[in-house]
Amino acid sequence: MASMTIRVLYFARLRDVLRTSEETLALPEGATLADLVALLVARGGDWATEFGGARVFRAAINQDMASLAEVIPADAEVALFPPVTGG
Amino acid sequence: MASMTIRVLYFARLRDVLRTSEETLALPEGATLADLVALLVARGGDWATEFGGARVFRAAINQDMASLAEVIPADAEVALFPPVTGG
Amino acid sequence: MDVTIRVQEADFSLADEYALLAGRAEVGAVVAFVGLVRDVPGRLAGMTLEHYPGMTEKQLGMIVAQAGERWPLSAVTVVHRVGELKLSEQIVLLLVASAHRDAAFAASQFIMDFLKNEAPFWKKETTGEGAAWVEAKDSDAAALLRWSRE
Amino acid sequence: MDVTIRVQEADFSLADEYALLAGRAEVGAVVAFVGLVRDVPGRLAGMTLEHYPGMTEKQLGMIVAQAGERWPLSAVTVVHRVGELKLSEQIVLLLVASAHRDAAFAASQFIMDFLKNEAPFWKKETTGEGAAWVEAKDSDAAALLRWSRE
Repeated sequence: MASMTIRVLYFARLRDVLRTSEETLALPEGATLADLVALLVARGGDWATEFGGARVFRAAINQDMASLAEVIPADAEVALFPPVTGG
Repeated sequence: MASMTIRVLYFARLRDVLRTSEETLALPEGATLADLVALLVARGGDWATEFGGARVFRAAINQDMASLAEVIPADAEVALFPPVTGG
Repeated sequence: MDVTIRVQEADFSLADEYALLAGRAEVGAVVAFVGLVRDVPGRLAGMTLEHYPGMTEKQLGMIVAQAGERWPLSAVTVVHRVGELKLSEQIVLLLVASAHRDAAFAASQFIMDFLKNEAPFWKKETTGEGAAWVEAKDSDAAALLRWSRE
Repeated sequence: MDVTIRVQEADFSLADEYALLAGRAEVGAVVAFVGLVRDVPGRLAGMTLEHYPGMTEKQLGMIVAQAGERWPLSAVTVVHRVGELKLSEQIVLLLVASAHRDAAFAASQFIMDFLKNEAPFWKKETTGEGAAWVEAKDSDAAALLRWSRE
């Protein structure tokens, strides 16, 4: 299957815990947010803790809020972050 | 029955139509707002038109909104006016 | 709860009244409402606002006190103008300061709904054809129903 | 509908932003909301606000556009600060101008409810014991339910 490249951004508490603000990943074309999350959980450690189901997080694809079932387009900007607390 | 004196104030459209902003009236002690209104309706003409039931008006006794069943205290300041339109 | 209530012919300054409320450490939310003389397209020249001196201040004080019993409020300011007002002029200012956003919004709407129904102000509109007293709207009275407790 | 959306480190002026909205002939009501850094008694030293540049402006624009579809609005201004904020400093300003009071109030609460849930801002509080990210409140998510259409 052809692969695509995406950027993944981390914000706020997630960026602090994971000590990562941005990375570039290769995913199979047609991959969903759930597939990306499974890949991150497989890293173990804090990644498994944060994305394995014990903690709540939010995701955006190309700067729109997105659910786990959504397919990630090629060259997408995906962001993972804690529930927002502005206002 | 002993009588008491009250002041009656008229505001806004009612004052314009009745050409009266204030008057002093004698009423029997224990009179209600409904009694006062009956006295005004008995004057006929615009008084009957305004207070006879065809038009909506509001009343206050000593600067609190009041219903027709309320007893008017001696020396009260009674006000009669159209529904309010501030804000 | 600090309460300021004024009825005046002079215009008011949202900025000045806001500055008096917003600096308190416990205030997390300020909601402001300003009512203005709105043009009914091309029709309105201005309006005159009459009130019942004494009762106005008393009613506004009671309405604000009731709001203070229902929600945790730090400060409330109500300024209502009377006299001659031109198009786009400010009519009424309400400021509600609270620790909490929901309380500030709810109290603001409560105060405006009761002001519209129980504060003795009357508007007379001036148009090209003359002057006419504004009729009260049924929707204003209906708005009070949302505040009735079960 | 005129829309102004800004994310900035600098403070904002309620008076300046209000002056830009209130002079239009069709505006009868302006509702303003200001959120401030509230002291949790004696505990808070200040906070830092982080955001997701680009997405923030996009989300705020979508929220305001949705409000404009639901209510007749003349103008909406949203200014949200980021960076370091001290006690009692202003965080967010919302101004909604409409012909009608109820529309201005409803749209203001709608925009704030969605901003609280969908605009990517995060607060980190500084206290005597250090800094900690603020946890989102369930009540903020629950507030969205009141806007769901049947």
